[in-house]
Amino acid sequence: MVSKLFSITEEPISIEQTVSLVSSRNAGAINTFIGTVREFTKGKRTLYLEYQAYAAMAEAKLAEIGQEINQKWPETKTAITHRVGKLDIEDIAVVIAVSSPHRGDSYEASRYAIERIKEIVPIWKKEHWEDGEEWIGNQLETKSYRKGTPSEEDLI
Amino acid sequence: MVSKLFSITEEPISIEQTVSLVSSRNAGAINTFIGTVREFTKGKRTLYLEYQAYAAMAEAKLAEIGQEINQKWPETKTAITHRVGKLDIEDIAVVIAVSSPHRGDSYEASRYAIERIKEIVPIWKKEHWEDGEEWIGNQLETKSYRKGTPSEEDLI
Amino acid sequence: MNKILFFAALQEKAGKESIELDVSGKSVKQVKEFVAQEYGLAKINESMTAINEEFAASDDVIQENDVIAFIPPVSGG
Amino acid sequence: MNKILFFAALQEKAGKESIELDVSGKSVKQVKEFVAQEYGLAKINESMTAINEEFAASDDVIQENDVIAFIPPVSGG
Repeated sequence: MVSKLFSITEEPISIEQTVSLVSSRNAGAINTFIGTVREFTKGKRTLYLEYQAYAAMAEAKLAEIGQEINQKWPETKTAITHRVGKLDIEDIAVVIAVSSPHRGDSYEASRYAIERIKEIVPIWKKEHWEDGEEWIGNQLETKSYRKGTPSEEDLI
Repeated sequence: MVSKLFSITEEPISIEQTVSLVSSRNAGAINTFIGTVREFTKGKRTLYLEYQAYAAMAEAKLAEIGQEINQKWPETKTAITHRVGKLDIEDIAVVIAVSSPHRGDSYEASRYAIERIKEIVPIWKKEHWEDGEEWIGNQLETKSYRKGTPSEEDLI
Repeated sequence: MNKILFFAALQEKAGKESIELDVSGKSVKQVKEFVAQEYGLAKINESMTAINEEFAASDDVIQENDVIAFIPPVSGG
Repeated sequence: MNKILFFAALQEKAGKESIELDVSGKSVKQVKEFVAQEYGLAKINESMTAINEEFAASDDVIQENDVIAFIPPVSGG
Protein backbone atom coordinates (compact mmCIF):
# COMPACT_ATOMS: atom_id res chain seq x y z
CA MET A 1 0.00 0.00 0.00
CA VAL A 2 1.64 3.20 -1.21
CA SER A 3 0.60 6.26 0.74
CA LYS A 4 3.34 8.75 -0.11
CA LEU A 5 2.61 11.33 -2.79
CA PHE A 6 5.89 10.58 -4.55
CA SER A 7 7.15 7.05 -4.34
CA ILE A 8 9.24 4.33 -5.88
CA THR A 9 7.83 0.86 -5.26
CA GLU A 10 8.59 -2.75 -6.13
CA GLU A 11 4.90 -3.69 -5.88
CA PRO A 12 2.22 -3.47 -8.59
CA ILE A 13 0.75 0.04 -8.62
CA SER A 14 -2.90 0.63 -7.79
CA ILE A 15 -4.36 3.37 -9.98
CA GLU A 16 -7.22 3.97 -7.52
CA GLN A 17 -4.75 4.36 -4.67
CA THR A 18 -2.65 6.96 -6.50
CA VAL A 19 -5.78 8.83 -7.55
CA SER A 20 -7.10 8.81 -3.99
CA LEU A 21 -3.96 10.66 -2.85
CA VAL A 22 -4.97 13.72 -4.89
CA SER A 23 -8.76 13.55 -4.82
CA SER A 24 -10.35 16.40 -2.89
CA ARG A 25 -13.55 18.38 -2.46
CA ASN A 26 -11.95 21.23 -4.40
CA ALA A 27 -11.07 19.07 -7.39
CA GLY A 28 -13.37 18.82 -10.37
CA ALA A 29 -10.86 17.06 -12.57
CA ILE A 30 -8.21 14.42 -12.09
CA ASN A 31 -5.94 13.61 -14.99
CA THR A 32 -4.10 10.33 -14.73
CA PHE A 33 -1.24 9.17 -16.89
CA ILE A 34 -0.45 5.47 -16.82
CA GLY A 35 2.75 4.28 -18.46
CA THR A 36 2.57 0.62 -19.46
CA VAL A 37 5.02 -1.84 -20.96
CA ARG A 38 4.52 -2.00 -24.73
CA GLU A 39 5.38 -5.17 -26.60
CA PHE A 40 6.70 -3.67 -29.83
CA THR A 41 8.99 -0.65 -30.18
CA LYS A 42 10.06 0.24 -33.70
CA GLY A 43 9.17 -3.26 -34.86
CA LYS A 44 11.29 -4.94 -32.20
CA ARG A 45 9.58 -7.26 -29.74
CA THR A 46 10.20 -6.69 -26.05
CA LEU A 47 9.98 -9.75 -23.79
CA TYR A 48 10.04 -7.82 -20.52
CA LEU A 49 11.55 -4.75 -18.92
CA GLU A 50 13.68 -4.22 -15.88
CA TYR A 51 13.51 -0.88 -14.09
CA GLN A 52 16.15 0.32 -11.66
CA ALA A 53 16.09 3.51 -9.60
CA TYR A 54 18.30 5.49 -7.30
CA ALA A 55 15.28 5.33 -5.03
CA ALA A 56 15.95 8.04 -2.46
CA MET A 57 17.03 10.57 -5.07
CA ALA A 58 14.24 9.52 -7.45
CA GLU A 59 11.59 10.19 -4.79
CA ALA A 60 13.18 13.57 -4.06
CA LYS A 61 13.17 14.45 -7.76
CA LEU A 62 9.53 13.37 -8.14
CA ALA A 63 8.68 15.65 -5.22
CA GLU A 64 10.63 18.42 -6.93
CA ILE A 65 8.49 17.95 -10.04
CA GLY A 66 5.46 18.25 -7.76
CA GLN A 67 6.81 21.59 -6.52
CA GLU A 68 7.46 22.81 -10.05
CA ILE A 69 3.86 21.92 -10.90
CA ASN A 70 2.56 23.81 -7.86
CA GLN A 71 4.45 26.87 -9.05
CA LYS A 72 3.06 26.66 -12.57
CA TRP A 73 -0.47 25.50 -11.71
CA PRO A 74 -1.06 26.64 -8.11
CA GLU A 75 -4.38 24.89 -7.48
CA THR A 76 -3.26 21.42 -8.55
CA LYS A 77 -2.24 18.47 -6.40
CA THR A 78 0.10 15.81 -7.78
CA ALA A 79 1.00 12.22 -6.88
CA ILE A 80 3.44 10.01 -8.77
CA THR A 81 4.23 6.34 -8.19
CA HIS A 82 6.92 4.57 -10.21
CA ARG A 83 7.53 0.86 -10.08
CA VAL A 84 10.94 -0.82 -10.29
CA GLY A 85 12.03 -4.42 -10.86
CA LYS A 86 10.95 -6.83 -13.59
CA LEU A 87 7.86 -5.77 -15.50
CA ASP A 88 5.97 -7.82 -18.05
CA ILE A 89 4.16 -6.60 -21.14
CA GLU A 90 1.07 -4.53 -20.18
CA ASP A 91 2.30 -4.02 -16.59
CA ILE A 92 2.07 -0.51 -15.21
CA ALA A 93 5.44 1.24 -14.78
CA VAL A 94 4.24 4.64 -13.63
CA VAL A 95 1.04 6.36 -12.53
CA ILE A 96 0.78 10.15 -12.41
CA ALA A 97 -2.37 11.71 -10.94
CA VAL A 98 -3.02 15.45 -10.96
CA SER A 99 -6.18 16.93 -9.50
CA SER A 100 -7.34 20.44 -10.22
CA PRO A 101 -10.49 22.54 -9.89
CA HIS A 102 -10.62 22.84 -13.70
CA ARG A 103 -9.69 20.27 -16.30
CA GLY A 104 -7.24 22.24 -18.45
CA ASP A 105 -4.68 22.51 -15.66
CA SER A 106 -4.89 18.81 -14.84
CA TYR A 107 -4.04 17.84 -18.44
CA GLU A 108 -1.18 20.31 -18.76
CA ALA A 109 0.37 19.50 -15.39
CA SER A 110 0.10 15.74 -15.99
CA ARG A 111 1.85 16.09 -19.34
CA TYR A 112 4.52 18.26 -17.77
CA ALA A 113 5.10 15.63 -15.08
CA ILE A 114 5.76 12.76 -17.49
CA GLU A 115 8.11 14.88 -19.61
CA ARG A 116 10.09 15.94 -16.52
CA ILE A 117 10.27 12.36 -15.25
CA LYS A 118 12.01 11.44 -18.48
CA GLU A 119 14.49 14.26 -17.93
CA ILE A 120 15.52 14.48 -14.31
CA VAL A 121 14.43 11.42 -12.32
CA PRO A 122 17.15 8.77 -11.80
CA ILE A 123 15.26 5.73 -13.08
CA TRP A 124 16.56 3.44 -15.80
CA LYS A 125 14.91 0.87 -18.00
CA LYS A 126 16.54 -2.20 -19.48
CA GLU A 127 14.84 -3.78 -22.46
CA HIS A 128 15.06 -7.53 -22.84
CA TRP A 129 14.53 -8.84 -26.37
CA GLU A 130 14.77 -12.34 -27.79
CA ASP A 131 18.25 -11.59 -29.08
CA GLY A 132 19.70 -9.33 -26.43
CA GLU A 133 19.23 -6.69 -23.81
CA GLU A 134 20.16 -3.05 -23.34
CA TRP A 135 19.90 -0.27 -20.79
CA ILE A 136 17.92 2.46 -22.51
CA GLY A 137 19.10 6.01 -22.24
CA ASN A 138 20.35 8.74 -24.43
CA GLN A 139 22.68 6.47 -26.38
CA LEU A 140 23.18 8.95 -29.17
CA GLU A 141 24.68 11.61 -26.93
CA THR A 142 22.41 14.23 -28.38
CA LYS A 143 22.55 15.89 -25.01
CA SER A 144 25.91 16.84 -23.59
CA TYR A 145 25.03 17.75 -19.99
CA ARG A 146 28.17 19.85 -20.16
CA LYS A 147 27.32 21.67 -16.99
CA GLY A 148 26.74 18.38 -15.22
CA THR A 149 23.20 19.37 -14.29
CA PRO A 150 20.22 19.04 -16.59
CA SER A 151 18.55 22.43 -16.65
CA GLU A 152 14.98 22.84 -17.77
CA GLU A 153 16.21 24.69 -20.85
CA ASP A 154 18.63 21.92 -21.77
CA LEU A 155 16.07 19.30 -21.60
CA ILE A 156 12.70 20.43 -22.79
CA MET B 1 -19.55 -4.26 -13.39
CA VAL B 2 -19.34 -2.16 -16.53
CA SER B 3 -17.89 -3.99 -19.48
CA LYS B 4 -19.05 -1.90 -22.42
CA LEU B 5 -16.58 0.57 -23.89
CA PHE B 6 -19.16 3.36 -23.80
CA SER B 7 -21.69 3.26 -21.03
CA ILE B 8 -24.05 5.16 -18.80
CA THR B 9 -24.36 3.66 -15.34
CA GLU B 10 -26.12 4.32 -12.05
CA GLU B 11 -23.36 2.60 -10.09
CA PRO B 12 -20.10 4.08 -8.78
CA ILE B 13 -17.46 3.95 -11.52
CA SER B 14 -14.33 1.85 -11.10
CA ILE B 15 -11.33 3.59 -12.62
CA GLU B 16 -9.38 0.33 -12.87
CA GLN B 17 -12.28 -1.30 -14.70
CA THR B 18 -12.54 1.48 -17.30
CA VAL B 19 -8.75 1.45 -17.77
CA SER B 20 -8.76 -2.34 -18.21
CA LEU B 21 -11.14 -1.95 -21.17
CA VAL B 22 -8.43 -0.13 -23.17
CA SER B 23 -5.23 -1.68 -21.83
CA SER B 24 -3.39 -3.74 -24.41
CA ARG B 25 0.03 -5.14 -25.33
CA ASN B 26 0.35 -2.41 -27.96
CA ALA B 27 -0.30 0.42 -25.53
CA GLY B 28 2.54 2.23 -23.84
CA ALA B 29 0.38 5.02 -22.49
CA ILE B 30 -3.08 5.29 -21.02
CA ASN B 31 -4.44 8.73 -20.28
CA THR B 32 -7.38 8.84 -17.93
CA PHE B 33 -9.62 11.78 -17.23
CA ILE B 34 -11.75 11.60 -14.11
CA GLY B 35 -14.46 14.19 -13.64
CA THR B 36 -15.39 14.63 -9.98
CA VAL B 37 -18.00 16.66 -8.13
CA ARG B 38 -16.43 19.91 -6.90
CA GLU B 39 -17.80 21.60 -3.80
CA PHE B 40 -17.36 25.25 -4.82
CA THR B 41 -18.08 26.78 -8.22
CA LYS B 42 -17.55 30.52 -8.53
CA GLY B 43 -17.76 30.84 -4.75
CA LYS B 44 -21.08 29.03 -4.52
CA ARG B 45 -21.26 25.87 -2.46
CA THR B 46 -22.73 22.78 -4.09
CA LEU B 47 -24.44 20.29 -1.76
CA TYR B 48 -24.78 17.53 -4.34
CA LEU B 49 -25.42 16.98 -8.04
CA GLU B 50 -28.03 15.07 -9.94
CA TYR B 51 -27.18 13.73 -13.38
CA GLN B 52 -29.78 12.64 -15.90
CA ALA B 53 -29.15 11.10 -19.31
CA TYR B 54 -31.02 10.05 -22.38
CA ALA B 55 -29.19 6.80 -21.85
CA ALA B 56 -29.53 5.00 -25.17
CA MET B 57 -28.68 8.09 -27.19
CA ALA B 58 -25.91 9.08 -24.78
CA GLU B 59 -24.19 5.70 -25.20
CA ALA B 60 -24.51 6.02 -28.98
CA LYS B 61 -22.99 9.51 -28.87
CA LEU B 62 -20.13 8.35 -26.63
CA ALA B 63 -19.43 5.59 -29.17
CA GLU B 64 -19.52 8.23 -31.91
CA ILE B 65 -16.86 10.20 -30.04
CA GLY B 66 -14.83 7.00 -29.92
CA GLN B 67 -15.13 6.74 -33.70
CA GLU B 68 -14.10 10.37 -34.16
CA ILE B 69 -11.04 9.67 -32.01
CA ASN B 70 -10.16 6.60 -34.07
CA GLN B 71 -10.25 8.76 -37.18
CA LYS B 72 -8.02 11.43 -35.69
CA TRP B 73 -5.66 9.16 -33.72
CA PRO B 74 -5.86 5.75 -35.47
CA GLU B 75 -3.84 3.73 -32.96
CA THR B 76 -5.80 4.74 -29.86
CA LYS B 77 -8.50 2.82 -28.01
CA THR B 78 -11.12 4.69 -25.97
CA ALA B 79 -13.56 3.80 -23.19
CA ILE B 80 -15.93 6.22 -21.47
CA THR B 81 -18.20 5.58 -18.50
CA HIS B 82 -20.57 8.27 -17.24
CA ARG B 83 -22.58 7.96 -14.06
CA VAL B 84 -26.11 9.27 -13.54
CA GLY B 85 -28.25 9.80 -10.45
CA LYS B 86 -27.38 11.62 -7.23
CA LEU B 87 -23.67 12.32 -6.77
CA ASP B 88 -22.03 13.68 -3.66
CA ILE B 89 -19.02 15.97 -3.46
CA GLU B 90 -15.85 14.14 -4.62
CA ASP B 91 -17.85 11.38 -6.34
CA ILE B 92 -16.74 10.42 -9.82
CA ALA B 93 -19.13 11.50 -12.60
CA VAL B 94 -17.14 10.38 -15.62
CA VAL B 95 -14.06 8.34 -16.45
CA ILE B 96 -12.42 8.55 -19.86
CA ALA B 97 -9.56 6.18 -20.67
CA VAL B 98 -7.55 6.36 -23.88
CA SER B 99 -4.70 3.99 -24.60
CA SER B 100 -2.12 4.60 -27.27
CA PRO B 101 1.32 3.32 -28.27
CA HIS B 102 2.75 6.79 -27.57
CA ARG B 103 1.77 9.26 -24.89
CA GLY B 104 1.08 12.38 -26.94
CA ASP B 105 -1.92 10.84 -28.68
CA SER B 106 -3.41 9.59 -25.42
CA TYR B 107 -3.38 13.09 -23.93
CA GLU B 108 -4.81 14.76 -27.02
CA ALA B 109 -7.53 12.17 -27.58
CA SER B 110 -8.55 12.20 -23.91
CA ARG B 111 -8.87 15.98 -23.96
CA TYR B 112 -10.85 15.80 -27.18
CA ALA B 113 -13.22 13.27 -25.61
CA ILE B 114 -14.15 15.40 -22.59
CA GLU B 115 -14.70 18.49 -24.76
CA ARG B 116 -16.96 16.54 -27.12
CA ILE B 117 -18.91 15.04 -24.22
CA LYS B 118 -19.75 18.55 -23.12
CA GLU B 119 -20.99 19.31 -26.63
CA ILE B 120 -22.96 16.42 -28.05
CA VAL B 121 -23.82 13.84 -25.38
CA PRO B 122 -27.34 14.11 -23.93
CA ILE B 123 -26.46 14.22 -20.24
CA TRP B 124 -27.62 16.95 -17.87
CA LYS B 125 -26.48 18.06 -14.47
CA LYS B 126 -28.60 19.69 -11.81
CA GLU B 127 -26.78 21.59 -9.11
CA HIS B 128 -28.29 21.60 -5.63
CA TRP B 129 -27.24 24.49 -3.41
CA GLU B 130 -28.34 25.50 0.07
CA ASP B 131 -30.67 28.12 -1.41
CA GLY B 132 -31.88 26.48 -4.57
CA GLU B 133 -31.28 24.19 -7.49
CA GLU B 134 -30.86 24.52 -11.23
CA TRP B 135 -30.38 22.39 -14.32
CA ILE B 136 -27.06 23.52 -15.77
CA GLY B 137 -26.82 24.13 -19.48
CA ASN B 138 -26.18 26.85 -21.90
CA GLN B 139 -28.51 29.29 -20.13
CA LEU B 140 -27.14 32.31 -21.92
CA GLU B 141 -28.09 31.11 -25.38
CA THR B 142 -24.65 31.87 -26.70
CA LYS B 143 -25.18 29.01 -29.10
CA SER B 144 -28.12 29.09 -31.43
CA TYR B 145 -28.13 25.55 -32.87
CA ARG B 146 -29.97 27.12 -35.76
CA LYS B 147 -29.57 24.05 -37.86
CA GLY B 148 -30.91 21.91 -35.05
CA THR B 149 -27.76 19.79 -35.04
CA PRO B 150 -24.57 20.77 -33.22
CA SER B 151 -21.80 20.54 -35.78
CA GLU B 152 -18.18 20.31 -34.73
CA GLU B 153 -17.59 23.82 -36.04
CA ASP B 154 -20.51 25.24 -34.09
CA LEU B 155 -19.34 23.83 -30.88
CA ILE B 156 -15.60 23.85 -30.55
CA MET C 1 -48.39 7.44 -32.91
CA ASN C 2 -45.19 9.08 -31.69
CA LYS C 3 -43.47 9.14 -28.34
CA ILE C 4 -42.04 12.49 -27.28
CA LEU C 5 -39.38 12.55 -24.53
CA PHE C 6 -38.55 15.40 -22.16
CA PHE C 7 -35.35 15.78 -20.15
CA ALA C 8 -33.87 17.97 -17.43
CA ALA C 9 -35.64 21.34 -17.01
CA LEU C 10 -38.14 20.50 -19.75
CA GLN C 11 -39.14 17.31 -17.96
CA GLU C 12 -39.72 19.15 -14.70
CA LYS C 13 -41.66 21.90 -16.41
CA ALA C 14 -43.80 19.43 -18.35
CA GLY C 15 -44.32 17.37 -15.21
CA LYS C 16 -43.73 14.14 -17.10
CA GLU C 17 -41.00 12.18 -18.83
CA SER C 18 -42.85 11.62 -22.06
CA ILE C 19 -46.09 12.02 -23.94
CA GLU C 20 -47.75 10.11 -26.77
CA LEU C 21 -48.87 12.20 -29.70
CA ASP C 22 -49.43 11.59 -33.39
CA VAL C 23 -47.22 14.14 -35.12
CA SER C 24 -46.25 12.14 -38.20
CA GLY C 25 -46.06 14.31 -41.28
CA LYS C 26 -45.13 17.39 -39.25
CA SER C 27 -41.71 19.01 -39.30
CA VAL C 28 -39.52 19.23 -36.19
CA LYS C 29 -40.17 22.96 -36.18
CA GLN C 30 -43.94 22.43 -36.19
CA VAL C 31 -43.77 19.88 -33.38
CA LYS C 32 -41.64 22.24 -31.31
CA GLU C 33 -44.11 25.07 -31.75
CA PHE C 34 -47.07 22.88 -30.87
CA VAL C 35 -45.47 21.36 -27.78
CA ALA C 36 -44.11 24.72 -26.60
CA GLN C 37 -47.61 26.20 -26.67
CA GLU C 38 -49.51 23.17 -25.39
CA TYR C 39 -47.18 22.57 -22.39
CA GLY C 40 -45.91 26.07 -21.74
CA LEU C 41 -42.38 25.00 -22.63
CA ALA C 42 -40.86 28.18 -24.06
CA LYS C 43 -37.39 26.76 -23.38
CA ILE C 44 -37.95 24.14 -26.01
CA ASN C 45 -36.65 26.71 -28.48
CA GLU C 46 -33.20 26.51 -26.89
CA SER C 47 -33.26 22.74 -27.28
CA MET C 48 -32.08 20.51 -30.02
CA THR C 49 -34.32 17.75 -31.24
CA ALA C 50 -33.48 14.09 -31.71
CA ILE C 51 -35.44 11.68 -33.85
CA ASN C 52 -34.79 8.04 -32.99
CA GLU C 53 -31.70 9.01 -30.95
CA GLU C 54 -30.08 11.09 -33.69
CA PHE C 55 -29.96 14.87 -33.87
CA ALA C 56 -32.47 16.21 -36.38
CA ALA C 57 -32.79 19.44 -38.35
CA SER C 58 -35.72 21.86 -38.05
CA ASP C 59 -37.24 20.86 -41.36
CA ASP C 60 -36.91 17.10 -40.90
CA VAL C 61 -40.30 15.45 -41.12
CA ILE C 62 -41.57 13.04 -38.46
CA GLN C 63 -42.50 9.55 -39.58
CA GLU C 64 -44.99 7.13 -38.04
CA ASN C 65 -43.55 5.56 -34.83
CA ASP C 66 -40.55 7.94 -34.67
CA VAL C 67 -39.39 8.67 -31.14
CA ILE C 68 -38.80 12.38 -30.65
CA ALA C 69 -36.66 13.81 -27.86
CA PHE C 70 -36.05 17.41 -26.95
CA ILE C 71 -32.44 17.89 -25.89
CA PRO C 72 -31.74 20.97 -23.76
CA PRO C 73 -28.15 22.27 -23.85
CA VAL C 74 -26.14 19.40 -22.40
CA SER C 75 -24.01 19.62 -19.27
CA GLY C 76 -22.41 16.23 -18.75
CA GLY C 77 -18.79 15.55 -17.91
CA MET D 1 35.71 8.24 3.11
CA ASN D 2 33.17 8.52 0.30
CA LYS D 3 30.65 6.11 -1.09
CA ILE D 4 30.34 6.05 -4.88
CA LEU D 5 27.20 4.54 -6.44
CA PHE D 6 26.82 3.01 -9.89
CA PHE D 7 23.53 2.43 -11.73
CA ALA D 8 22.23 0.74 -14.87
CA ALA D 9 24.92 0.05 -17.50
CA LEU D 10 27.63 1.53 -15.28
CA GLN D 11 26.73 -0.84 -12.47
CA GLU D 12 26.90 -3.85 -14.78
CA LYS D 13 30.18 -2.72 -16.27
CA ALA D 14 31.70 -2.02 -12.85
CA GLY D 15 30.37 -5.33 -11.58
CA LYS D 16 29.23 -3.75 -8.33
CA GLU D 17 26.65 -1.35 -6.97
CA SER D 18 29.08 0.86 -5.07
CA ILE D 19 32.64 1.38 -3.97
CA GLU D 20 34.22 3.13 -1.02
CA LEU D 21 36.93 5.63 -1.88
CA ASP D 22 38.33 8.74 -0.24
CA VAL D 23 37.94 11.45 -2.86
CA SER D 24 37.29 14.42 -0.59
CA GLY D 25 38.93 17.56 -1.89
CA LYS D 26 38.67 16.40 -5.50
CA SER D 27 36.31 17.94 -8.06
CA VAL D 28 33.52 15.95 -9.70
CA LYS D 29 35.51 16.09 -12.92
CA GLN D 30 38.59 14.62 -11.25
CA VAL D 31 36.59 11.82 -9.64
CA LYS D 32 34.97 11.00 -12.97
CA GLU D 33 38.34 10.78 -14.70
CA PHE D 34 39.79 8.61 -11.95
CA VAL D 35 36.86 6.21 -11.83
CA ALA D 36 36.58 6.03 -15.63
CA GLN D 37 40.20 4.93 -15.86
CA GLU D 38 40.29 2.69 -12.79
CA TYR D 39 37.13 0.76 -13.70
CA GLY D 40 37.16 1.04 -17.47
CA LEU D 41 33.94 3.07 -17.39
CA ALA D 42 34.28 5.30 -20.44
CA LYS D 43 30.51 5.84 -20.40
CA ILE D 44 30.85 7.75 -17.18
CA ASN D 45 31.47 10.80 -19.35
CA GLU D 46 27.89 10.63 -20.63
CA SER D 47 26.64 10.53 -17.06
CA MET D 48 25.62 13.27 -14.71
CA THR D 49 26.89 13.22 -11.17
CA ALA D 50 24.92 13.55 -7.98
CA ILE D 51 26.39 14.51 -4.62
CA ASN D 52 24.13 13.56 -1.70
CA GLU D 53 21.18 12.97 -4.04
CA GLU D 54 21.44 16.32 -5.81
CA PHE D 55 22.84 16.96 -9.27
CA ALA D 56 26.33 18.46 -9.10
CA ALA D 57 28.44 20.52 -11.49
CA SER D 58 31.81 19.37 -12.86
CA ASP D 59 33.80 21.73 -10.67
CA ASP D 60 31.92 21.02 -7.44
CA VAL D 61 34.32 19.73 -4.79
CA ILE D 62 33.66 16.54 -2.83
CA GLN D 63 33.50 16.82 0.96
CA GLU D 64 34.26 14.18 3.59
CA ASN D 65 31.39 11.62 3.78
CA ASP D 66 29.66 12.89 0.63
CA VAL D 67 27.81 10.18 -1.27
CA ILE D 68 28.54 10.37 -4.97
CA ALA D 69 26.37 8.77 -7.64
CA PHE D 70 26.91 8.58 -11.36
CA ILE D 71 23.63 9.05 -13.20
CA PRO D 72 23.53 7.71 -16.78
CA PRO D 73 20.94 9.29 -19.07
CA VAL D 74 17.65 8.43 -17.42
CA SER D 75 14.88 6.39 -19.06
CA GLY D 76 12.04 6.16 -16.58
CA GLY D 77 8.37 6.70 -17.27
